[in-house]
Amino acid sequence: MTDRPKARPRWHIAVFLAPALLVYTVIMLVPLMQTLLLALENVRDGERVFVGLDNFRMLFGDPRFSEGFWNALRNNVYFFVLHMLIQNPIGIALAALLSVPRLRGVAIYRTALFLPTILSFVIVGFLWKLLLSPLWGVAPNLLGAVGLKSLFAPWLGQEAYALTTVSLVSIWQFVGIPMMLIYAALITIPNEVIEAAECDGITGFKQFFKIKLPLILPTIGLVGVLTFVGNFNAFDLIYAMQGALAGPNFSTDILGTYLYRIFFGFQLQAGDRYMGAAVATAMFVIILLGVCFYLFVIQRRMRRYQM
Amino acid sequence: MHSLKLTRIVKTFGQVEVLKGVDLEVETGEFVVFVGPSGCGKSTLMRIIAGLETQTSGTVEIGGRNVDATVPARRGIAMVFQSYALYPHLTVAGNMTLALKEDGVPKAEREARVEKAAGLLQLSPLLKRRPAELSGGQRQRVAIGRAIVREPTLFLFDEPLSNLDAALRVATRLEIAKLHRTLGATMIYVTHDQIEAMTLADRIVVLNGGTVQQVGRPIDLYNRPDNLFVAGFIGSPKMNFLTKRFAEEAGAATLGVRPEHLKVDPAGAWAGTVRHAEHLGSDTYLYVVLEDGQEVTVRIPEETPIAVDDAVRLSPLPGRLHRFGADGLALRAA
Amino acid sequence: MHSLKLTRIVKTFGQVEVLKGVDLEVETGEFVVFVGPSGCGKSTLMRIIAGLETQTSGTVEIGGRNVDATVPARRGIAMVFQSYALYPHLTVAGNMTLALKEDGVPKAEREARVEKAAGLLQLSPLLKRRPAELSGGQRQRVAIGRAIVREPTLFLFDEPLSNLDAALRVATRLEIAKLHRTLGATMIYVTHDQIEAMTLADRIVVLNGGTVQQVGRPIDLYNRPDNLFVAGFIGSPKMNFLTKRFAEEAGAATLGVRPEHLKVDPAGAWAGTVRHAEHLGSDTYLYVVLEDGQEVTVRIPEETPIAVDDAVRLSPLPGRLHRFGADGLALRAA
Amino acid sequence: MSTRAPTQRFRLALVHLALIAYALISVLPVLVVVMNSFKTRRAIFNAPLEPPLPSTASLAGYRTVITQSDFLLYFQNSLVVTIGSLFFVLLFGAMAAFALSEYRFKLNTFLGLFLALGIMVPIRLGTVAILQMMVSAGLVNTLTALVLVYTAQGLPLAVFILSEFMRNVSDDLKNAGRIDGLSEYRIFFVLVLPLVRPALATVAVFTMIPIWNDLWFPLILAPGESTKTVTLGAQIFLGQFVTNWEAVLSALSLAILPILVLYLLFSRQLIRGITAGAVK
Amino acid sequence: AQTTLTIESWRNDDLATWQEKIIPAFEAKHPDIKVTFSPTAPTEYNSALSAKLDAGSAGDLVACRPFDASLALYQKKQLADLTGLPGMENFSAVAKTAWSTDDGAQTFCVPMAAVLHGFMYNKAAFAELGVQPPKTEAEFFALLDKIKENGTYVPLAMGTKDQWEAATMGYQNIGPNYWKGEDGRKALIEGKQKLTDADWEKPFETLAKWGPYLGDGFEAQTYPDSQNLFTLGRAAIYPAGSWEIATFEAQADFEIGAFLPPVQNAGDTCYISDHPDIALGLNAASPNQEAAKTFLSWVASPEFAEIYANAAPGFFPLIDKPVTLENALAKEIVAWREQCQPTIRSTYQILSRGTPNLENETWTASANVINGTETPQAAAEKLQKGLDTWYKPGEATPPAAAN
Ligand SMILES: Nc1ncnc2c1ncn2[C@@H]1O[C@H](COP(=O)(O)OP(=O)(O)OP(=O)(O)O)[C@@H](O)[C@H]1O
Ligand SMILES: Nc1ncnc2c1ncn2[C@@H]1O[C@H](COP(=O)(O)OP(=O)(O)OP(=O)(O)O)[C@@H](O)[C@H]1O
Ligand SMILES: [Mg+2]
Ligand SMILES: [Mg+2]
Repeated sequence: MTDRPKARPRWHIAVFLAPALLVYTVIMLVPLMQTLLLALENVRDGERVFVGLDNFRMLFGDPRFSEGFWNALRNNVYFFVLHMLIQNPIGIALAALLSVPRLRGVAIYRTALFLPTILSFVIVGFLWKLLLSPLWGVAPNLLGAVGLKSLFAPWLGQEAYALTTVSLVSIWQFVGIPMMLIYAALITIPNEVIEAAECDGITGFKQFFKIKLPLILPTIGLVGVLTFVGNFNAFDLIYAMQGALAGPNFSTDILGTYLYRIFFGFQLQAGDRYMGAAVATAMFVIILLGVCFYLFVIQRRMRRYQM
Repeated sequence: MHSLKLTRIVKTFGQVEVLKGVDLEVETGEFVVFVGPSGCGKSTLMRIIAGLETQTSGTVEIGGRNVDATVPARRGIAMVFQSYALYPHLTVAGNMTLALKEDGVPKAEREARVEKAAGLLQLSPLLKRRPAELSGGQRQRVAIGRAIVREPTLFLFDEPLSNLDAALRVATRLEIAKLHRTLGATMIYVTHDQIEAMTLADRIVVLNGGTVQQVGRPIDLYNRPDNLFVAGFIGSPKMNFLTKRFAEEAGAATLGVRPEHLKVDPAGAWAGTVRHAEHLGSDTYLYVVLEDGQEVTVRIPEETPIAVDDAVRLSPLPGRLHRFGADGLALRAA
Repeated sequence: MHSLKLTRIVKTFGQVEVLKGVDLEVETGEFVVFVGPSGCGKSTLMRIIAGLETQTSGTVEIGGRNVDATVPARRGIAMVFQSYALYPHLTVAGNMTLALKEDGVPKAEREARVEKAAGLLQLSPLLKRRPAELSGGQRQRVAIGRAIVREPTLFLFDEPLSNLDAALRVATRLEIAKLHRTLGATMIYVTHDQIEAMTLADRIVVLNGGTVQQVGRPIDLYNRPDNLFVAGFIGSPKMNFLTKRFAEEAGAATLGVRPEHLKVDPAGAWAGTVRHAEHLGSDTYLYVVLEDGQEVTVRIPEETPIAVDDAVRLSPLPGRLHRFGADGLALRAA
Repeated sequence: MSTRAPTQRFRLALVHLALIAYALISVLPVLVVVMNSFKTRRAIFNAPLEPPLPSTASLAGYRTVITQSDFLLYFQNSLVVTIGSLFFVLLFGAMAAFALSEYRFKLNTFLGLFLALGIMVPIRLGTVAILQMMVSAGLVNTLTALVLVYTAQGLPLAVFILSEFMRNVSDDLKNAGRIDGLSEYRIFFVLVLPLVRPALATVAVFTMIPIWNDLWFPLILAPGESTKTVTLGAQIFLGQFVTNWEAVLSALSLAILPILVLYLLFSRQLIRGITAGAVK
Repeated sequence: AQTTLTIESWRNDDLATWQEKIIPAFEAKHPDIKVTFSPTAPTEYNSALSAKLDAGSAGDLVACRPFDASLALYQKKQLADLTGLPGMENFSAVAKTAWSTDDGAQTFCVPMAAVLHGFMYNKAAFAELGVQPPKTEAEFFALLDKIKENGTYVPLAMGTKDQWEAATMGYQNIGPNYWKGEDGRKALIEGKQKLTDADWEKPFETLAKWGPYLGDGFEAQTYPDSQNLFTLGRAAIYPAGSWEIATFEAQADFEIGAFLPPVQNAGDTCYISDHPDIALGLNAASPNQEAAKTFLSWVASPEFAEIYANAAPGFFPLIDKPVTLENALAKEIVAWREQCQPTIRSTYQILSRGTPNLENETWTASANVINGTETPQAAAEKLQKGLDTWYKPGEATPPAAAN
């Protein structure tokens, strides 16, 4: 950042910000806030009334809601942890491999690796249900081919494995995102710095960990927070693979699917905008806490190097 | 044994042939300086030696071993980049120790070496800073420090002193000379500074347009340049070239005489008028227009009362004239 | 009218006070050179003048107008950055014309100016390349070209020639001098090169540790340095400083004598032994250890048969001795 | 190049090996979908892994897709919406990101956080209010409504990512521009935008995917036949009890193509961004 | 003047039927009214529709889900009152329950179709194995054992992955025989019975015994998987809904038969799930009220009933007038209405009005029971406990406001 002296009117800042702020506020933020404010209301005797924090009291205190909520939150944390531990390291590793100097066919690899990310959830859901299906599935056949058929289980239908399996599918689909971001960061590292490292005998893994990684750390932070936000907002994939009830026995229920059921309703369950808004607000606060942690703790501490 | 041997190195970037077949042998412990105009391929040649760039054809041998297939780290070199190429995320100390850690040098030794280099390069108070917080010259010194702590057998310096002030420059130059003597390391050094080239080099390699123009001891290049290019390039101010009458009288296409070999002498053979004078304190440069309109520079190693528009007569020092043929090559049997 | 006036400029980075109150007035059309050791704050001062950095306190006036609240673009300046700061995505020509386009200079005129600058800086064949495809010196020339095509009233050059070879350096130096004369523009110039400083400057400003040490005509700084720092900083090789007997005899704490003002003279008063000799062709530098162990450098403006370990006697030129008090300030009434 | 170290060649080979392995993991499942779209329903389920054989090959799915719906129009709608939104997201997003990353001003952090709120709450929740707004603006069943919503939806992430990358653009460079008399606007358009091209391309890709694949807003805001998008169009074949798998697979396979092409276009930009090369 | 009516529906599957048969038949009679059928993916239908109704951009006619979902819309005044619509008299009160207020005073959708549950079987396979459709539970399990022993066929084609199969084709299919149809259902609503009573828990116990007869990895078997498993001839019996008739007959290359849910003991009264599924309502905000009503009256006519029932075999008309069906299997199944006592699904009326939602809980519970991850007792207890938290029998509970 450049600090410029004293008071100079800086209209350009406003001009730069105005279009984005305008569109965003009018089309997105106001409608969302209107919705979130419903969390403070509910219907009593057919009348819409202000109930203060009652909805939240119900959400956290009444087992009818709280059990589902905590279960979803727990699952969501697990979902997030798996992404952080698997998706992001793989993404970083792939980006690092792609940025190896003098590598040929990078464009082809990049496209191939990114392909799952551009697919719609409908395809991904269908695809993996098919591949993992005990009837038609590729998984049993493949395992059978190597004599490990006994290792196969109907993972998507088993409480113990379903969440892990769905997480892995999600990771399969989204690994392209950290990959692209990290890749974009890696290629902005000046060549000469890398060359200096080559001369210093810092090559291969060491080069990655000692030179490149510190320089892309801000991007990794960004990837982390985006993963967090994305995971705690995730919905579509679970919905496509496991349905709105996130079975079996809610074992794949995450906040997104829970919110969907409460807010929009499902099957005979009518949507409840007020409780739904309360769930959404709770999710919003969780994510906000995470993002603030990133903005005020991580991003502030992180050193940035202009390259 | 040769420390470095280049055989017919050619390098093209797309259409442009930047190096057109460079041959060079450097003895162990020798200090070789590359000079040449900007863009002539000095950095490219250095990078090829370091293994950072692949030559289009030709071979590089280091220590008698063909290293064409050896990665930079295994070539036993250290390089100072023209653009410094510091690690932006490491402190000055970190920049200097990274390679040592890599080599498994013990901590105490590492610290000792860094301390020594930092003292030498006046970096001690800055060891904790990061490159972004350093001035241009400070960055350059860190880059040098990073190379010398490694004590390799072959040093590659790409204009390492260009951003330093005169005093520090002299000091660092002397330190590099000392380093060269104590380590017995071979050094390849690119510079634009005449004094650096003349004082440091065992041999100077003059490059131009991708080819080697002349290789030799500094004083030999100064005294016996092979061609017009070398004659004009070595020495500052530049050698005066005279054609027409003066050259013809000497039996050459071009006659060269260095500014320091022209004396103001009332009995001098060449008459002219001072057009401009530069006063450096230690020296004065006179720009003199001769009778036939050709201009020569004269260096007077002191201050002088001669002023602009004065008429002067000049005489070249005997035996200090250089004669060149129409092809630009020196005519030796004068 | 003052072209530039700095009043008590102070700049701190965090804890570090980099500029400690700099006052300076530059007349219109003047050529002022900043010199000083690396890290003394030259670039920082330039950036404050350009408006790229905000001074912690003090004021900057350009053309009689306080510009503290004026954006760089409105200050009527052009700047050559030490790090070049070329636009990596534009060609050489694009780099040079961007500002002109911005000013609404018509196309024909733009092309003419670029062509002229490119010719001058030998960039014509490179106009279509991008910075990444240029050598270090070529990049520097583009940066200079970018500044001069704009023909502003105040130029700021931050070490613009440090990566150029001697010949080009001299040529560019002369061009800058000519530009200065023809445009009548005010120029502020940072350099580490003694010759550049001495030949280009109307006045030299010597900075050290964030304060101005001395401001004056080059020859005055050379002949009458105000203090030990300036004496040591101006002139190359550096002035010899002698203490003990020699100084005491002259009634000073330190006695200074420049290498070019020491003559080898069998009748000289100072006896010593040659420890090391550097042969530059045009000059020879002798490093002589005097009887009491102090070392002096002697410049002989020619080649000399004197060799290492020879005993020599030296005599300083009369009137060329500089006396300094214990506080480092020059003692004038010698 | 002719001469390379054997160790290095070995290393490169390992890199290729790893990449190929992972590329297979990425691509093979997708191939299964595409492959099966050329088969009969019976073959899809009897032997999902088999490539289409003469006996099992069938273009029935594609035929259904082409005849039952105006797929070409859907494609066109999807493209218009995606590219339109993309343009505004990139333009507005980059502008805002520049303001936030370049200048220090009072509301800086606040606005950054304010814009980031958008990635924390699914915009779906605002559906009713958005729909009401569009109804009163008379924008229901227009592509404009979709472009507006997607622009708003894409902005927060774009600002978030772009401001991170814009912090890396050298100050000296922007300063050189300032001295060259470039206005802040020109600095943004002439210097900063081209330099963050890799990031722009990345953001473009991230933005376009959810837009292209979105089902919800087309369903709510523009379900009309003339404004249907591909993804919505493909839903026709997903019935309550009966799914026309051949047709779904065909429609979805077809829907991969354009976005793949868009992706390729943008990733070329990414490459160009690199080769334009930063000079320190 | 020409009016255009738009119909919102979740029945993607019916698109061709509407476009090719129903709409042309109507437009032939009413050339001034054009009708567009605009279906939505079934899973998104409820939420999309309610958003569009709220914002005022919904179509003129909307397909009505049974019971609360539509009742809520009516109470929000988004569906028009159709009590007096000409043609409404063609429907019995029972046929209208699903789209009437709790007291039955007002009706707001024209009933279109109901679906029946039972079992379908592969006739060729039964012939091959020399077995007959079972009548009692004991016969049913003996049959399953036999098929399983033989090994050629998966005895039962059902999976628990999608959960609703387990509840709808499992629990609600066989359950009425235990809780005695409408009697049990009403008693439950009145609070006279509890889900933990034997009548309600036993179906879970029976379901718990199904597991071994399902295909390998049934826990991950989806609904389409089950359908394919059956139509591709790899399974013998399919716990079915009548809506499968059309697809199955189109896809299977063997003859399909059907049998009733087996009774506990020979001679017991049999009960079948005859569930009102779909109706058509009028968007109260539609600018084309008259045209829409004209259309709805036509939907209430026997003419429509016949076209629809034959175009979508398995969706049986709710109309009180005789309707001729052509499909043999459909005829066989609809004849069950005469043999046994019909009843609607136990969870649909009133009992799914609160949180936790009984229907959705039943899905999970049924799947858990078949998967063996929950005992029948535990499942029943959990359901009752959930219901107790909000349902006080006798008290009027308004349907939760739909979105
Ligand atoms: N951002 C910064 N943070 C902290 N210290 C800084 C920063 N920028 C510069 N400095 C320090 O300020 C001092 C002056 O820097 P400046 O770049 O002005 O030096 P300079 O005179 O131009 O040196 P050189 O001749 O080496 O270019 C240096 O000691 C430098 O380390
Ligand atoms: N990547 C490249 N693509 C095209 N041309 C290049 C590339 N790199 C360098 N060149 C050209 O090759 C020539 C030699 O460059 P090199 O950097 O070796 O010059 P140099 O002798 O080091 O010059 P300087 O003294 O200015 O640093 C120059 O003309 C330069 O423009
Ligand atoms: Mg170079
Ligand atoms: Mg500087």
